[in-house]
Order: sequence, then structure tokens, then C-alpha cells
Amino acid sequence: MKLFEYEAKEILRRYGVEVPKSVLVRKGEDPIEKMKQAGLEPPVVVKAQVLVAGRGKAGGVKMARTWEDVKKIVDELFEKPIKGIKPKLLLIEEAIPHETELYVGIVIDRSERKPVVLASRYGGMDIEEIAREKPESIVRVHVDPFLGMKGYQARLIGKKIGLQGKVLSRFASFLTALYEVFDKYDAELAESNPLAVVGDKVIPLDARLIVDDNALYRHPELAGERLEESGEYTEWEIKARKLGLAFVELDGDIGIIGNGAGLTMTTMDLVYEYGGKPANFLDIGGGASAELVKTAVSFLIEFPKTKKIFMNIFGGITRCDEVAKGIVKALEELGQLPKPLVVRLAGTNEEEGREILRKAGIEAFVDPIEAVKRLMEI
Amino acid sequence: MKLFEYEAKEILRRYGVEVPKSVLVRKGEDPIEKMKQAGLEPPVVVKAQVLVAGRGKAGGVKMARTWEDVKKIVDELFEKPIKGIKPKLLLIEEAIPHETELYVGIVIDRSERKPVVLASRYGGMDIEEIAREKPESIVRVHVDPFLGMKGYQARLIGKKIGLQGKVLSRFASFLTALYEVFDKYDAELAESNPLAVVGDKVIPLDARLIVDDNALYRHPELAGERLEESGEYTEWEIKARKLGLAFVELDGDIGIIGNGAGLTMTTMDLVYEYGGKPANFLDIGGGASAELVKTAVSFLIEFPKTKKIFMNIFGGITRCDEVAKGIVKALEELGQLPKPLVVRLAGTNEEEGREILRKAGIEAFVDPIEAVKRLMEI
Amino acid sequence: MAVLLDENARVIVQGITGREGSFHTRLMLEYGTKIVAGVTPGKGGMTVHGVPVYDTMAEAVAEHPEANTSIIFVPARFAPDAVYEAVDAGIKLVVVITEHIPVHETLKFVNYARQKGTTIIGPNCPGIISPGKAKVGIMPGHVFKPGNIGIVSRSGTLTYEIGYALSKKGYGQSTVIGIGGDPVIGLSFTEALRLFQEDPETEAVVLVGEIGGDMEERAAEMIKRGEFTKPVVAFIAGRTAPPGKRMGHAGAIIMMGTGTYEGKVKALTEAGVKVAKTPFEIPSLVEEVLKK
Amino acid sequence: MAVLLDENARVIVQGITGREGSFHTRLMLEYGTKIVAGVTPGKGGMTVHGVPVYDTMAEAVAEHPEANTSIIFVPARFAPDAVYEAVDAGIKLVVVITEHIPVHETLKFVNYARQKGTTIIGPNCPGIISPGKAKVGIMPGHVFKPGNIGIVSRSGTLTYEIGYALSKKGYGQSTVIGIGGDPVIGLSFTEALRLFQEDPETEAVVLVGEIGGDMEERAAEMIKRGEFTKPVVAFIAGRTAPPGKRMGHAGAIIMMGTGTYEGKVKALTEAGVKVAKTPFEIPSLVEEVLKK
Repeated sequence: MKLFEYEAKEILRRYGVEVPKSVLVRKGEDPIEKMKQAGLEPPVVVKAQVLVAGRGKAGGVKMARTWEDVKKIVDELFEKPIKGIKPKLLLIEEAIPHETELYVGIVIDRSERKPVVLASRYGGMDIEEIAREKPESIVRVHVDPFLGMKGYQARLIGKKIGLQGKVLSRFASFLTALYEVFDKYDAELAESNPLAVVGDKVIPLDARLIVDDNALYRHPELAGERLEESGEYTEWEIKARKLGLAFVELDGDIGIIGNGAGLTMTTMDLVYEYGGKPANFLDIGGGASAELVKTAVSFLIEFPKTKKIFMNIFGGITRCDEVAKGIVKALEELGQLPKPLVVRLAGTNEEEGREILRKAGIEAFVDPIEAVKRLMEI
Repeated sequence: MKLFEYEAKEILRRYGVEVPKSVLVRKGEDPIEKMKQAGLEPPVVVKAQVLVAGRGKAGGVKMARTWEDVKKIVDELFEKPIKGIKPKLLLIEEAIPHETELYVGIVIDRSERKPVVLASRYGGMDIEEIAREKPESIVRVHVDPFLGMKGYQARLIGKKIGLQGKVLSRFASFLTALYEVFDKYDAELAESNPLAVVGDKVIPLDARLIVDDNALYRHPELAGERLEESGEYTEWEIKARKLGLAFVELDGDIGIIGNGAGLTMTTMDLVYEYGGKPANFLDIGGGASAELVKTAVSFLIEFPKTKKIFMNIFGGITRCDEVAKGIVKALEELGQLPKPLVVRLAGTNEEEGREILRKAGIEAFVDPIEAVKRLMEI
Repeated sequence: MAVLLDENARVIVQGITGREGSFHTRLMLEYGTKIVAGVTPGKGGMTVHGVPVYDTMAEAVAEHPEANTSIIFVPARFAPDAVYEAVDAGIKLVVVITEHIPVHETLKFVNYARQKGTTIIGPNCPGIISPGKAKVGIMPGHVFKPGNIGIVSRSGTLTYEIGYALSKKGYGQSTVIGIGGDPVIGLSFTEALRLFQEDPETEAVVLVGEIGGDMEERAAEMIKRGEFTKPVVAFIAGRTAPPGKRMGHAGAIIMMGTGTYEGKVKALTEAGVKVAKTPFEIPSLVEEVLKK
Repeated sequence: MAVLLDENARVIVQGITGREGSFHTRLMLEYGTKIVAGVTPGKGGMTVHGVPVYDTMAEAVAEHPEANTSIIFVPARFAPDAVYEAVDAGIKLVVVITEHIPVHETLKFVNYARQKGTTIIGPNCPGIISPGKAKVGIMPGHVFKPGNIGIVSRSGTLTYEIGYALSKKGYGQSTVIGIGGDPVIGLSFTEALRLFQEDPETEAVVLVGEIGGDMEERAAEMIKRGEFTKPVVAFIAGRTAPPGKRMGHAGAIIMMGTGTYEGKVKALTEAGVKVAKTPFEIPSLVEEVLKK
């Protein structure tokens, strides 16, 4: 789960990090009033609290130099969708003059099975951009997950990105705090970019924190799911999640259902290979019940992007007869199938499954290649 | 630093442990009123919140079966010194009927350099008593300080002290919580004795927590030093601590000053060997200044138990001339020495030191044996 | 022979009394796997499909010192503890079926197990099967046949599909390892290849990858360095998956420009690996590489 | 020869720019110790008594790869970090002078160092000296003379006193180790004895204990088992200390009935160790045991 910038900064503040002075403004609130209460004056930076990547480039961050500016920009940002998402909250922050912008992030290195700190003296651009443009500037240091980040490691990283003296110590304190947050919040990513050097200090101008969904039960203080606000999910993805379906929306027009993530992706790839464009990824998982199959089929029929549907099932734990029953149930409910459906059924109880479908007038293939060819012909 | 029972229980409660329902009563407060507010009724147990060992045997814990009992016992306990300490707070707790009392404690095993859990099915008596009477009942399990206590280890300990089924699971949860407290609070000791088995549950009827003094800076929420209330320190030990002196009061009448804990203890032993009884332990540490020496000497002169004073200094980092100057300063302030003082000075700058003392009319020995013999003659 | 698992496996099922644990205990027993004990805290003394249940691994191992393998069906919150318990009880192969384990927990127990010399498969995996010898996992046993092809896969169903297709064409398997779909897992592709390299029975390996991470690239490097010398056929799922989206598995996501389909295929191809465009091509590619 | 420390020691002082660090750097240099670098974060580029200062151990070691020993004068809050830094920089002997380090921190770094093969002396100790060769500590160098007696001690001043008394009687020392007064420390009596056993120069050992803990008892057991075969003379401070009271050192406390003077003396005596009633008897006891 991605946290909003203001949440990430509030957490950092609680771990002893100095963050820019700020106020949070909701729609309808008077930003001028709130700024005055907080002792904030222009120039300030107004930032849309949305979770989409590339917020700055999409116009979600604006500098306001006067009180009039503030009013105008606040009104503007509340009305401006950033990659489709209108912000519900704006963060108004003191503008902090600075010369140097650093990058620092902590992620998990899958191969080393260790957290890894990435740092660069060229902050302000994405890590991908830095990796392209200044690859030699990126310092990578692994952390022992049992020991945590030691102060000396943080100092060493600071030295390697060219810091010295007091700034070096401040950077080390910041980085150890960031690691503590990474660790305590079960983060997949803890990042500050840019991290500004301001005199002797370092101040995170932006902060990102992505918490492992599997660990959310340990962080009840992070208010539940924020599907709508997050900008991570489309309208139909949110609907699917609420139905308990593992569904990803794509750009094409062929609905895809598979069992197992690998097989479902493969089914997408297969459709693509034969000239089709998948409208989605939908994995019914292992051992799906007829009920779940019914839900998934009905959902894809309703999903407006799909013109036809390809269902590719290999019965392992999943039983083909159970899948077939689910399809038939969906049909019964809808009266008839408003969109063409091609089914490939193989594995456990495949004959029984195909028999059930035949009786319901649906053709079921054994060979997925034949199935996809048929799909493209319809 | 020892925490009060009610503090230890409050911490355990925050770590998910079910503790007995209770109210805390200060002198002058109406215990009946407070109990009613908290929904507590007799029978209850009234416990003096003092930090001395053997509180129960000293009469600091009483059962109150009626409302009249409560009133009477509360008044009584506030007036009753437990090993010299009158309680400022009483804890009134629901009386919990139970059959089995367990012992569980966590301490640091110095030799293994690991925390060790001690558990026994014979709680209610001191671990020393258990070790004497039921040594085979004590289960000892070491914990890896980096990994912490795993649930399975806690279950294994529970099994070994004869628990089963739900009680076993509850015990394991309790023990993992106790370890977490031990770890998070930098404890030297985290103990519950007795830990009562009540139906399926385990409930700590008593709880002790001793926090490492060196780690107190990490626990600002534990209100500073509680010298007076603790019962750990005598009046003069408290005075000494406030002066920054490492001072322990003893039963005899010969004041002892040394530099270094080992040498100071050895000086006590030497006095004892020659028929004297030390009134104290006072270590001026390494590299003491004349000022500190003056403070230490003046303190021991004021300390009413001392009839004479023996000062044993071996100059390593500590300079004998500096020590001598401190003694002379103390003399000057007091006008004259109201109690006999025997000094042994050896090591760094010993001649200079002895010369300074000679001029001030104090005899200084090189040989500690000669010095102690002289001391005993006075 | 086979890798990691053969007829000498003596298995403890951790979380045996749960719905999944008990169901798959039955299926594994039916397959012929020697399950010697089960563990569920607080349920010691029961039996499940004739298998005795203990409260702790220590007791299970004390009663069944021949135990060398465990499989974990414990819910995510308690699964890491079960892993430590198995490792500390001296179990040398631990298969973690449980999904949704926090990745910070997995990081820790995988490092711990490595220090102690225990192999972890998973988490979030279908397990391991050496056809005809033993099955420690949740895969349908009937799709796999004994033979000389090793399979190592990040995907469950796809593995069954490929195993089935190979079996039908007469290419049985030495050992099939579903290493799991999480971002951090125990046994990796390179470690699995190292084992297959040493196994005389295995003549070729099918490697089933997915987008996300760099495990496939690392396997390719290893093959390129000549540390794996048997023929390899690979398939990578997710060619058409968009970046930044999790495709079911937490591990299957293209992030920060790494873990793309193209990168993986390029690395493998450069290492001389035949990469199938669809999994259904795999039997014929296997035929091809074995002929050489 | 000597144990742990000889003329080949190349020393880094961690916390060299502090008051204590800088003062004792001067004294160690005067004694002849080869100090090659100092470390204080944020003070890189300075020099202290001619010793170059670096921000990190990694840099110090990179510039002075011959460094093999470090001494830590860093305040308690930062000292554990300095220990990890030294261990991870490959230093094989780390002397921790700092007192008041939380015992939970010491637990951890002592275990960590052991895993990595680094010897820790201390914390809260006077350090180590091999007279005439090198001094890495805060003891007054002049009281010790080169010779064949090893000293290992939990007490600082008492060690100086005993060393002085031995030196005056002509019994110089091979190595004198002040292992520190904290409840948990790195090098223990038994580990020190093991080193002295292997040192041909050391003919006898003086062991200076205190009440509290069971390190003296463990040393006695080791001697009894025949794992230490040279003559040992011991002294235990705290005969008249009451139970439950900390006598200065955090480690010097009789708790839960263990760590008593009587218990320690009994164990040592039964192991054939001569236990002195006062430290001033030690030279004559040493004379006695060496005559045998």
C-alpha cells in the first residue's frame, strides 16, 4: 500500500527527522487561514496528495509566491486530475531554498535477500533516470536484516556520495531514521527524492513509503485500503478487488481468465501472439469453486472493454467440472451469453468438464493453440 | 532501575497481556470510591507499591474480603513501613482464584552472553527457593538476542513445565510478550511470580521489571530516578548519588575510600581482615580531581556511621598529588579533621602526594598493610 | 536419483490439523510420501489420517528422528515461527506453502535458514515432487511421471501444464520444484540449477520464469559462465504484462525498469538457452535439445 | 611473544578527537604503541598528535591496511556502532574502554564479533598491555615491566597495584589484560587462559576476580579439567561486600545467591589455584608457585 506524501513525512517526523513546515488542506477549507494558524507564509509549495507516479511532471506540484498565488493554485489543483485522479488533499509546505538535491531510497534486493540502500548525489530525477544518466553516481549498500542499518554504514554511504562534516552526520541520522521506518513499517520502498541539502542540514522535500500489503495487519494505524484515492487502481480494478478477484485492467478488448498467475499471463501472451489484445488479467487461483468461476465470468461479461472472452484452465488442484459448472451458472443467470466465450479445459476431470459445457452449448478445447485460433476467428 | 509492580503490569498490558483488574490509590484518596468507579468489588488484594524484596513476607500484601476490610487495610498499609519504606501508592486488585502458580523470569546469562528464560511449575516462591527446593523443576532456555524469542521456544518451555492445550498457547503468548518487554525496555530482569493458571488463561499476579540504568536514556517515558521511593537506597546513598559519588552504605564504622571498584572492595576486605568493620564503599574512580577527592572526604566525615576513615589510593591514572591536594582542601574547609584519617598513597606521583600530606600533618603510608594496622590502633 | 527429495524423505507436516494441511496430508500419503508426524500447537496427541500430531517440532523430531523434511501449511502470521522451529529442529528441507507472508519476515528466515544449512522452498509455492518417489507439496501428482527432465518454476499451474505436456510426450521428470511467486524466496533458479547439475539422472532442465526480479538473468549468467552444462529450455510468462502492475504474484511486477520479459529472454538466449514462445512448445524444444 | 598484543600491533583509535581519546593517544604513543590512524565522524582530515583522522573505519583501513587493532573511546550511545564498524572493517582485536554501554547492546555486539572472529576486550575496561611492546588501553604504562607473568583482571586499579608489586619484586609481565567490570564482556577468563596456555613466554598467570557472575568458577572448572596447566595465583575482591548491592562495577553484585566470594574461592582452591587473601600477597605466592 502506497502512503501519501504527508503520511510518509509525518512518520519520518516521529522518527526524529526534520521535515518542512506544512499544513494539509481539504477541499472547502481556507488555505490562507490554515497557513496563518500554522505560521506559514509564501513562498510555499502546494502539492496534490495523489499516489500516481510522475506527479510533478503532471502538474501536481506548484510554487506559490504570494497569498493570491496560494488561493489560485489551491483552487486549481483541487480541480485538476493528475493522471485521472483529483486530489482530496493538498499539502502546503514552506519553500526551502537549497542548492543540492540528493536521492536516497531503500528497497529489497530479491537476489541478495537483503534490504539495499540506493543513494546518489543527483537527486530530483527518478532513480531510473539516474540509473540511465549517472549510473556511476549510484551507491548500493546492503543491510543485514537482523542487525539493521548501523550508523557507520549510513556515514559511509554519505561519504560515497560526497558529503562531509556536519552534513555527513545529519545525512547519516536521516538515513538511519529512514531505515528504521523501512523496517518498522514493513516497507517495500522507503525513499526521499529529492533530499535537499540546506546549509548543514538535510531535509526531505519529498518522501515515499510503500507498505507490504501482507504486513498491513501489523499496522492497524494505517487506515485500511485506500483504493479509490490511491490512483493505483482503475474503477474496474477496484470493483474486482471488492469481489475478491485478482484482476488487472489492460488496453485491449479480449477478456482473459486463467487459473494461476503464470498461466493467466501466458494466456495473455498467447492471445497477443495470435494478434489479439488482452483487455485484462484475471486469475481465479488454485482450487476455484463453481461460485468463484461464476463471479469471474459474470464480471468479465459486464466489463465493457471485453468484446470476447478467453478462458484457459489447466486443472491441477482446480477441477475442470467445477469450472464448467461455474460457467453454466453464469450463463443461466444471464439467460444467454452476450459475448462470445472460448474455453480451453485440460487436466483434472477434463472430460467431465467438457461434457457439462457441451450440454450447455459451449465448445471447449483441449489444445490452447486451437482454442486461441478459434477465438481470433470469431 | 526497578519499576513498581503497577508500572510493570501496565507495560505488560500494553504488550497484550491480560493483567488483573485494578486501581491505584494514593494516600488521602477514597479507595472505596475508586474501586466502585473501576467496577471492582471485594474480595480484592491490596498491595503496597514498594520496591523492596520480600514485600509479601514483610506484610505488604493483604487480602480484603469486605468493603470494611478494604478501608482498614488501606489505612494500615499506608502507615506500615515495609523494610523501612512507607508506600506512597497502593495497588488494589481483584482477587483471582487459581490453583496453579508458575514462575517465569528472563535474565541475562553473563557467561553465555545471551538472555535466558527461567521457568518452573512451582511459582509463588523466590527463584532462589525454587532452586533450593525443586531444582529439577527449573527449565532454562537461551534466546538469540538478534532473533528474539520465537513462539515455538515459548511453547517448548510451556511444555517442559507441564502445560498443555489452550493454557500452553496462552502461556506462550504471555512469554513472548514478556520477552518483548524485556527486549524493548532493556531489562536486566523481567519476571512474573506467581503467574497464575486460571482456567485456560495465565494471569500475572505479580510482575517485576528492572531496567538497565545505562539504557534509561532510551526510555524517557520512565520518570527519571526514583531514589527515595525505591527502597533500594539508604538516605546517605541517595545523598551520595546526588553528589555523584559511587557510595554503598555498610554496617560497620570505618569509612573507606578507594580508587577503582576492585581496589575499594579490597580495602574493605583488608579492614575486615584486620578486625575492623567497614561503614561504606566509596570509589572515587580513575583520574579523580582534587575537587572530587575533597567532596568524597567531606562526605565521609559527615556520614555519621564513620568513626575513622581509611583512604587507599593507588595512582595509575589518578595522580597522588591531586588526591593529596583534595584531602588538604577538605581539611582547610573543616578547619580540622574531626575524625582520624589514615591514608595509603602509592603509584603515580606518590612522593609529591606524601609530601603535601606531610606538610598538612597527615601521615601517609606506602604499604597498605602498615596503613591498616595503624588504622586499627587509633 | 533426484534433487532434494527422494524415497528417503521422511516428512513432518506443520499445521497438519488445518483444512489445507489435513487435505494435502491425505493427498501426499496417497502419493506415497512418507509422512512421519504432524505438528499443531495445542493439538498434540491427535492423529490426522493416521499421522501422529505433536505440539512442537522438538517433540516430533524426538519421536521421529528420521524426519528430514517439513512442509508448512501454517497461516501467514505464524508461518515464520514455524520455519524457525523447523530449522532449529534440524530439518534440512522446509517447503513453505503459505502465501501472504510479510516480505520482511521472509527476508529474515531465509537468511537464517541459509546460515543453518537448511534449504527453504517457497514461500507461496506449490512445493516439490520427485515423480514416483515422493511429493511434498500441493501439486496434482498424476500430471508428473518419473523421468530425466528437471523442472524449476516460479509458477504453479504453468508447471502442471508443462509437466503434463512433457509426460504425455514421454518426457518424465526427475524432480519438479515450484520455487514460489513471492519477491523473496528460499531456493532460487541458480541454486536449483546447481543441484540439477550434480544429479546424474537429470538430462535437461526446463526453467519457467516470470517477469519481475532478476532470477532468470542470474541463471543465464551462471549458464554463460559454464557452471551449468546440461541443456536448458526456458519459458517466461508475462511478455505482454504492463510495467508497474502486479500480475497476481507479488513477485511478478516490472519495477524501476528491471525484470522485463525482453531482458530475461535476451539474457537467456545469449547464454544459449532455448526460450519457448509458449509453454506448449516446450516438449518439442526438449526433444530438440536432447537430440543434440 | 605475548598474547593478543605485541610489537606488530597497528592501532586505530576510534573517538580520537575526544578529550579521553586524544589524551590517551598521546600516552599510548609515548609508550611506543604504533597508532596508525584515528576515526571520528565528521572530523576526517584532522591530525591528533600527528595521527591522521578519518571519518570512517573503512577509509582508515583502506589507507592503513596494516591496521589490526582498535581502541574505542566513543561515548556510550555511539560505542556499539563503533564496535560493529571495527568488526566489519576486519579489525581482529577491539578494545572497548567506554563505560555505561547498555547491556543489551553489549550482548549483541559481543555475539556478532564472535561470529566474525574478532576478539573484544571490555567494555568498561582499562585495556591491554604487553609491557615493552605495546599498550592499547588507559593503564599507567610505567607500573608494568616485561616478563613472564600473565595477568587477567576484572578490576583496573587493582591490576595496576598488582602489576606494580610484581614488577618491584622482579616479576615482569608477558601481557596484562583488563577484561572489564561489566556484567557482559567480550574476552572472558577462560578465553584469556586459553591464550596464555599457548604462549610459551607466560610461565604463570595471576587472575584477579571480583564477586558477581560465574567467570571465576568457569575458569576453575577449566583448570580442573586440565585445560590450563600453568600455575595460577588468584585474588577475588569483595569478600565483605553484602549481597544485592552493586559495588561500583555493574558486574560486581551478588544476585540470586550466585557470584559469592566463598563460592569462587572454593572453586578455585579445589582446582589447585592459590588464592591470595590480599593482593599484596600475590608476589610471594607467585614466587612460591614458580619454585615448584
